[in-house]
Amino acid sequence: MPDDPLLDIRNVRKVYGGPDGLVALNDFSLQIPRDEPQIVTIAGESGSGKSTLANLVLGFTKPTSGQIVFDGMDVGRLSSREMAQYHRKVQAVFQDPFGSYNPFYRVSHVFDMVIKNFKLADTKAQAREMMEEGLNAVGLKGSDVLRKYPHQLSGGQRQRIMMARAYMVKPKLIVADEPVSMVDASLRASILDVMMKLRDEGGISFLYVTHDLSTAYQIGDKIVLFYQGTLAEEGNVTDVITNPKHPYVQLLIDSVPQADPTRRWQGEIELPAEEELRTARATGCRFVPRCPHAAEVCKAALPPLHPVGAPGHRASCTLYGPERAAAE
Amino acid sequence: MTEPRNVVLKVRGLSVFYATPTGDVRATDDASFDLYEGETLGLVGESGSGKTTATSGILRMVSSPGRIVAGSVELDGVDLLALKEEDLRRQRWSKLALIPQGAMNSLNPTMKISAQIADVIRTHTGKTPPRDRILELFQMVGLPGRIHDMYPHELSGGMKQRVCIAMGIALNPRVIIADEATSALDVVVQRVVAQTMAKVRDALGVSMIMIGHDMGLMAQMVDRIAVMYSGKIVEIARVADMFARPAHPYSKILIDSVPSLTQRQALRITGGITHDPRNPPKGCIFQLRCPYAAPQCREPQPLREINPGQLAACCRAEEILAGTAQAREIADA
Amino acid sequence: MTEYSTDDDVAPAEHGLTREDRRRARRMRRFDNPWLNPKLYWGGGLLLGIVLVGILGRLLWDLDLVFTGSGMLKLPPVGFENLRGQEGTFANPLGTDGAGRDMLALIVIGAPNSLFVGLLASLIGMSIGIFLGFTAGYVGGRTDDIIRVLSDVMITIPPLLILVVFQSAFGDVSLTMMALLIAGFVWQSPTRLIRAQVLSMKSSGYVQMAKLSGASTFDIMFREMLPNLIPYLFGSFIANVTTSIVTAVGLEVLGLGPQRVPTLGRTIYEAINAGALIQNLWWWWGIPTLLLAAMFIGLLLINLGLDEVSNPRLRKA
Amino acid sequence: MSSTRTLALASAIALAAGAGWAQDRADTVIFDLDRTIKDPENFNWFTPGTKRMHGAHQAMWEPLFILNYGTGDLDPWLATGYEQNDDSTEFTITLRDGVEWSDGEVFDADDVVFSVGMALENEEISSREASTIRAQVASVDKVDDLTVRFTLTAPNPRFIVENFGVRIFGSFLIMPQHIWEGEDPATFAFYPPVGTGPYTLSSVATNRAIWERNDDWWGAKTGWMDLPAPARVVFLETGGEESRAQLIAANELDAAQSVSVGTFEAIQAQNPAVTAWYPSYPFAVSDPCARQLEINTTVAPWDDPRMRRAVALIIDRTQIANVAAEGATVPSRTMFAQFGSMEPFIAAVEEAGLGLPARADVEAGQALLEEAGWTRSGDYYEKDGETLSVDIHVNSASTEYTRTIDVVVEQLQRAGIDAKAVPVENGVFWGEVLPFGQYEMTYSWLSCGSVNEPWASMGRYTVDDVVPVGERSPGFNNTSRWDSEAAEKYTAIVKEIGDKALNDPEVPAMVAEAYAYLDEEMPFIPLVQSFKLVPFNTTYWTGWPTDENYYNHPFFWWNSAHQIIHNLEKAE
Amino acid sequence: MGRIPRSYLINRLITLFLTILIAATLIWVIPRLSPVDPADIMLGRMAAGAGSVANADQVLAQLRESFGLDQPMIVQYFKYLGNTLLFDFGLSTASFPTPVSSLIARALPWTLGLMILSVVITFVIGNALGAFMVWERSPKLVKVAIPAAMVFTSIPPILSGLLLMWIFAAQLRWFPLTGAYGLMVEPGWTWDFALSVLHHGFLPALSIVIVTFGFWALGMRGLMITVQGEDYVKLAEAKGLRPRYILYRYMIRNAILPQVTAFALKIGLLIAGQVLVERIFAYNGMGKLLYDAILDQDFPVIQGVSYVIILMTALSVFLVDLIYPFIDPRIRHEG
Repeated sequence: MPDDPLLDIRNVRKVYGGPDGLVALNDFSLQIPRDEPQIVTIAGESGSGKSTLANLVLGFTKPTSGQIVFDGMDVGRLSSREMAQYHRKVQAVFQDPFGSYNPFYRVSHVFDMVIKNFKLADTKAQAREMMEEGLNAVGLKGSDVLRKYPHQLSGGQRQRIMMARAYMVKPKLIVADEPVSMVDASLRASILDVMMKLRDEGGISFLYVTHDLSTAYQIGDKIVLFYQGTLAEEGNVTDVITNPKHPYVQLLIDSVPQADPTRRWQGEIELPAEEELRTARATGCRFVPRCPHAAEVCKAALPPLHPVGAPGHRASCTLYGPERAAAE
Repeated sequence: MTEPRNVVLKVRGLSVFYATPTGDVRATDDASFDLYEGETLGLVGESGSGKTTATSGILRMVSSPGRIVAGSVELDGVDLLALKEEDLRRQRWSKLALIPQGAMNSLNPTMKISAQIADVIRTHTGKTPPRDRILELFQMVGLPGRIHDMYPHELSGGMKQRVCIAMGIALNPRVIIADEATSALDVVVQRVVAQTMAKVRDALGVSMIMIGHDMGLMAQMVDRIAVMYSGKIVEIARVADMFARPAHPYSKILIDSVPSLTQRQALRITGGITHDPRNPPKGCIFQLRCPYAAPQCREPQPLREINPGQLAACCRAEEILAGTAQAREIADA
Repeated sequence: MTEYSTDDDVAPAEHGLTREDRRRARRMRRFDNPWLNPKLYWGGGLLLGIVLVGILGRLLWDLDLVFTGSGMLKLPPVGFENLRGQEGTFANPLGTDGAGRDMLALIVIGAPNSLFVGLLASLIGMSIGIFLGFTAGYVGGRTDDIIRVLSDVMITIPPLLILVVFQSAFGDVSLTMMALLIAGFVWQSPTRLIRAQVLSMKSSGYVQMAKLSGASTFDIMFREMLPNLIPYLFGSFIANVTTSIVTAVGLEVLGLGPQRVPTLGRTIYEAINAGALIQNLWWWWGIPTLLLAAMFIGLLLINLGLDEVSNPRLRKA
Repeated sequence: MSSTRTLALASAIALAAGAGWAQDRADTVIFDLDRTIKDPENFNWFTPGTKRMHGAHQAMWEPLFILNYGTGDLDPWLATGYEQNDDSTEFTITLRDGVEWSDGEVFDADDVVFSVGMALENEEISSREASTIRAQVASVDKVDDLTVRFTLTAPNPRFIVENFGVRIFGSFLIMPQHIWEGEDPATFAFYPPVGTGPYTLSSVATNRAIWERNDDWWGAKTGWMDLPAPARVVFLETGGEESRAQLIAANELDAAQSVSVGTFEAIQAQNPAVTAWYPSYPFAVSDPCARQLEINTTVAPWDDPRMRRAVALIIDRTQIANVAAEGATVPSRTMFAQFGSMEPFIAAVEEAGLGLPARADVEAGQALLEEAGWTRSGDYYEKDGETLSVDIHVNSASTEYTRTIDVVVEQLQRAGIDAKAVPVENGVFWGEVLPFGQYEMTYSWLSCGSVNEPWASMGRYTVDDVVPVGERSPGFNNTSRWDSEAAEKYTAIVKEIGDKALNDPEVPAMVAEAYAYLDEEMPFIPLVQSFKLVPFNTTYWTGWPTDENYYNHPFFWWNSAHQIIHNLEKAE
Repeated sequence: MGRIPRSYLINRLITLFLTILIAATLIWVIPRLSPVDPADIMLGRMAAGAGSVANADQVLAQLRESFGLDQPMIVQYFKYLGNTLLFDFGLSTASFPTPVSSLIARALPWTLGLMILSVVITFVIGNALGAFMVWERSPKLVKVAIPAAMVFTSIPPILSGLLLMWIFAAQLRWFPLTGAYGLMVEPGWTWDFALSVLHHGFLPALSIVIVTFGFWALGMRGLMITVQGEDYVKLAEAKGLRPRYILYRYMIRNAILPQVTAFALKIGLLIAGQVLVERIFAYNGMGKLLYDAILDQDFPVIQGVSYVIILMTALSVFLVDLIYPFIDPRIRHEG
């Protein structure tokens, strides 16, 4: 299994705006195994680099350095024809279910495009059957939605149709970029449920990009947490959520408002002024200005990933490595 | 639990309709509730539920094609909806302040931060506030003094939101309405801002209405909670009661849909279809999506007291509380 | 403070509707379709009217009356009397100008000519704009820089001046030539607009979806992006028609522009030169001015309508 | 701002600006100026670009003589008379005694000799009058303080009228030696200017010049002439027909530049005090440049005189007068401008059975075409499979020009000639089309020149001036390139006329003899007289020149306007 | 905001320079594409005035020399560029030998005066109308003003000028018919003169104002509607601020910003539109100068006037770009 992963992200780095520009993603590596479909959660605040990663995996931007290899293809070096082939295997669902539709066309356009360009069907009837099948997988009927315009559907419906579209391509990986953050709470479950179903029944892996740790905890298998373009902590989702190690992740999980009036936030936290955050981008651990455990050694270099218990559970923090002890 | 408290804001039968060529959309329909002195009331609902419209109604700021059809909003016994425009203007902010949603766009981009706080003070007190007063307000919400001469675009989202809080408390109002005040922020910043808000609220003893869709945040912040669905208030209860034993099926769905961070559990999916807002079903507004819909739901469902302090608009509330309600007793219409 | 939205998360219920309900729903959809905009129709109607004057006039009226001396001089429209006490006749229902040309024939030929210059100039300008705008927005980089600086520079140069220089140097030009010249100055704003729109659309969800669906660059540009640009393109086109007509009329009123082809501007120029105002020959300058006004109001209404199509906020106000 | 307040403000400003002006108005005469005074502080008339029609040569600089268009005589002004030798190569002018410059210096023969000398010695001064002097004068001498003698390079009986008689527009103006001495005549600005006239410059800006009466004027002192009645003369730029019409209707202008008949009627309807040359239709006076259709005689088929005559017969000149000039002018009887002083020559031509009828004779014209081998087939005449067609170039600067050609084109079309108008820019027309012969036919007025004798016009079509197409016609003469046997005979007679004295009784007969060749071959077709409808306002001033009060023509922008100003009287 | 980064300044200066260079080249090249020899035109004009010219060839050669037409094109071009930069546009052909620069110098103040007067009035009235049209509290009358305003916009300025002249000068006699100041008023720094200039400038300015304010009104309306929907305006209302204060400080202040840029761009067009108005009112500014030059085919003057107008436009755009950050704190100059 580790020999030939489905998706292999190798030391990928993305810098915007020249060599001294903003480091959106810093030397990141990740593997998704081929024969064990997973929902891998990529989590972090806005600006943490998680959307950059999604765009890199989808081939929308090219890495500044490093490689993304999918099924033997180097995603950063695909010709436009190869890119189309690649997209047969890697699909996406985006945050804004409305924006994903071209308002000029009826809903069926999103299916027609895929069928036409990927030559999925030979006849109209076959195409129709495929659409129906895809829609059934997300609990919708073609006659209800296909002839409508996107604005005539509800947000939940729109997002489920997007799932159906991705499913119809029968990809091996779906990048789901915040698929539920713009959907009402009472409808979220139906979309998350589709994701789990596609993983379990369709054998499709997901890169689930989100800022919402709760849903990640509910459906995810593995989780990767970013802080300002750097990986803070990764591991099995249960391990990370129930037993966070990185001070940032701890703060993050502590800050999620619990739907339980008896368990309210304890204590107050301070936010540093913006300037300090900005200067912190240069070297060392990005979290230093806000970290209660910050030490000089944290400013020297970006801490490597240290194993912190359960297999695969690792955190980028000097608290768990030898450098801290050495410094003290 | 039943200590007698003063009602600061009394909303009765507030209805705000939006005109369309084919009839009115009942964005807020016959909403009634009380806000007690010093308490925080949560107003939750999903998009389109009418919670923001209700706020506009309370502030009497409904813009065309909407209009306030009926109701009264009594602030300390004065009906805001009946006031002359100039009198209403004087009441605004000095009595009833607003912390808006999306502070990103709620500050005038061409005015300095301090000027935007100063102008409201000057308008209502007739005096230009000294610099110290502004700095004091900044301090209360944890903002550095150096932003005094800055422009909004120079601040981060969290800071702007705190500027709005500082602005809201500038005149020690009786009531503050916080409309989704933290929903655009990242989790950690959201917590900081929400806690700042709570701290200021407690320090000033001001009453507050928090509008939002995040049940988690409500659980953290409010004393009582009102749930809206499609323009109607379907349940009002103390926050503990609401989370422990919701009496309205929609409240129950909302609470159940919040994913937990403490235990993994199967996702609970609600079916049914939302109705056309221009053409609501007769009777209970929720019947098309309700898992417990029954023939008697075709009758209008007024808000009624189920338990002391807990009101719900459901004929089967008792059954639901008792856990004996049978699912889906009518076929889809 | 979001506005109350009726189109998010609310799917119209389609069940159990009576026929009356369905009819109402249909009407509602028409309201929801922004293209069914009264301003658009009134504006379009006005322009169509002018085109109709051109077409019907050619069929029903003797256009040879446009020649000098084809009627009495300075005859008033039917039902009026001029300073010399002559009354209008049905031979020249709108009167004649100072050279005895029939006003109706002048207008039948002149009004469509003026519109033609505007439309042609704008069409050419738009084509250049679409090409350069898409190139700049989609290709980006150095190409984008060059196009942007060029259009910035050209926006600064007042077209009328260059045209004045050109016309003084060359004398008579044809309508088409004038349209071509004007076109050289109306491509900048569509270029800018399209470039900006293409840039923002490039990262939009549906363009990404199209990429993910294996769509070619051509498909993305012309099947995904272009249809959504239609309101903007159309709006920009209409605005450019207005600019082009204003520029053309400006030249004509200066006595430049085509010398021999009747246009509204040329007619006004001749009227003014001949002292039509003091002679109370109101039909001579008034009728072309009125037609120009109708043309501009038509264009304005279309533009306002288009604004409302692409910006729903305007629909209320 | 409320409308009442606007009104109040407006009237307040109006009052402030207008105070005190009302009584001055009655003493002021305001003339129309149809152009901007580009360089108001330059009074060097030697440089091109007219720097004198804003009053300088109407009120300040006086000519030696003024040609009277009614009588054909030269009215003496600064000069009292002249004598010439038999072969017209030597002219002696006698100056008036007692003339003074406005700065008090005496005007005498030295000034004349000095001024002419400047023109002779400075090649670079290029005003038309100066270059004419340079071309004609061999030397100039002072005989005594009041006598000057000119020796010419060639015989020229018209020397005085051409150069010092205000024949057309201006005359060679004498400048004060005591100021110009030592200055470079090409660059000297001559500001403030000095002249001998009864007015001195009071103020000048780009849009107006104001002249105040010099009550110490020499003419009044010597008793030669009374002081003119207006205390002040203003030349005001008006800007276009519409505004000049409104100004004169509103009594803010006393004399306006030419307007159209319709405009004049409208002015009169508003203000009956406004008059013109004739009290009623057609109102206008003739201009010295009659209009004609110039034909390039080198281009087939128009190299055939029959073809040219055919066109002349087809054209209905009365319709041109009615449509293009709104009836304000008449068809030309001959090539000459129809002034009183030209009448003997015109009559001589007509008596010889020459000249053109007012109406067309299309059939006769068509017969000529057929005689030349053309046959009508459908709309047009054809010969050897070619349609008979002609391009007529027309200067697009004025609607009068384009309209006339429109009418001509229509007439030719109806008669079976596929004529087409080719409008060209003013500069192209004068710069390329006319002088280089780049046309088939064109609308022009190149037989312009004669106002009291026939030679000036006739002399422009001699074979001496023929150049091939593509070369510049000298002085715009004979642009038709008329060069045939007839033309040579014509030239011989015209040369003879040129050598005769101005009022030699043999001349009319010779004119008729020469005209026969012209009439036979038609290198150009006289069309209509040109007209000037010059409105005068009698509200404040009377004594304007009219047909009944014909002391001279009414062109107040000419050097002859001194006469008009002296004739003005305050209205009762 | 505030400080202008050098790279931005350099960038803008390059654009400015390019604009001027391209414009200067265009107005030089275009007349030379024409088949007509400018010296011939000059001679032709002499002939047009008098019917004939003596010594034509000699005069022509002289003219060619004085206009430098005997030199190779490329030399002429660079000489032209060099001279133009120094505001030396050569000699007018129509009023030879007056330098074009002195003609422009004499006309420029009048045009600037009239333009500033009309532009400021138009800008203020147009934007105010546009703002009031959107403002909820403005009277109904204002809200129907826009179609009326747009009718005027379709009128060529020359007609509006003539109509105004007809009504207010010829019929009502409130204002003078022509000129830039009273006949008997001497130019100078006196009250009489100033009043006279205002009195004379009113109608020309008004005829420009009534045909252009609709443009601003319409633009402002669109901007105001956008601003009206902004959250900060709604919050301002919730703050109980006085409506007028909201209108000025929160709405107009933000809506007007793009209009300022448009203003700079419009300056060139305004002068072009002023040409005919100046002509009919005999107002001796650049417009009149240009108009006469067109009639006279006086290319040095046409070039000079065009160049100055383009320079003014380019400079005003440049200046507005530079000061923009001071009026809109959101904008930062990017390098």
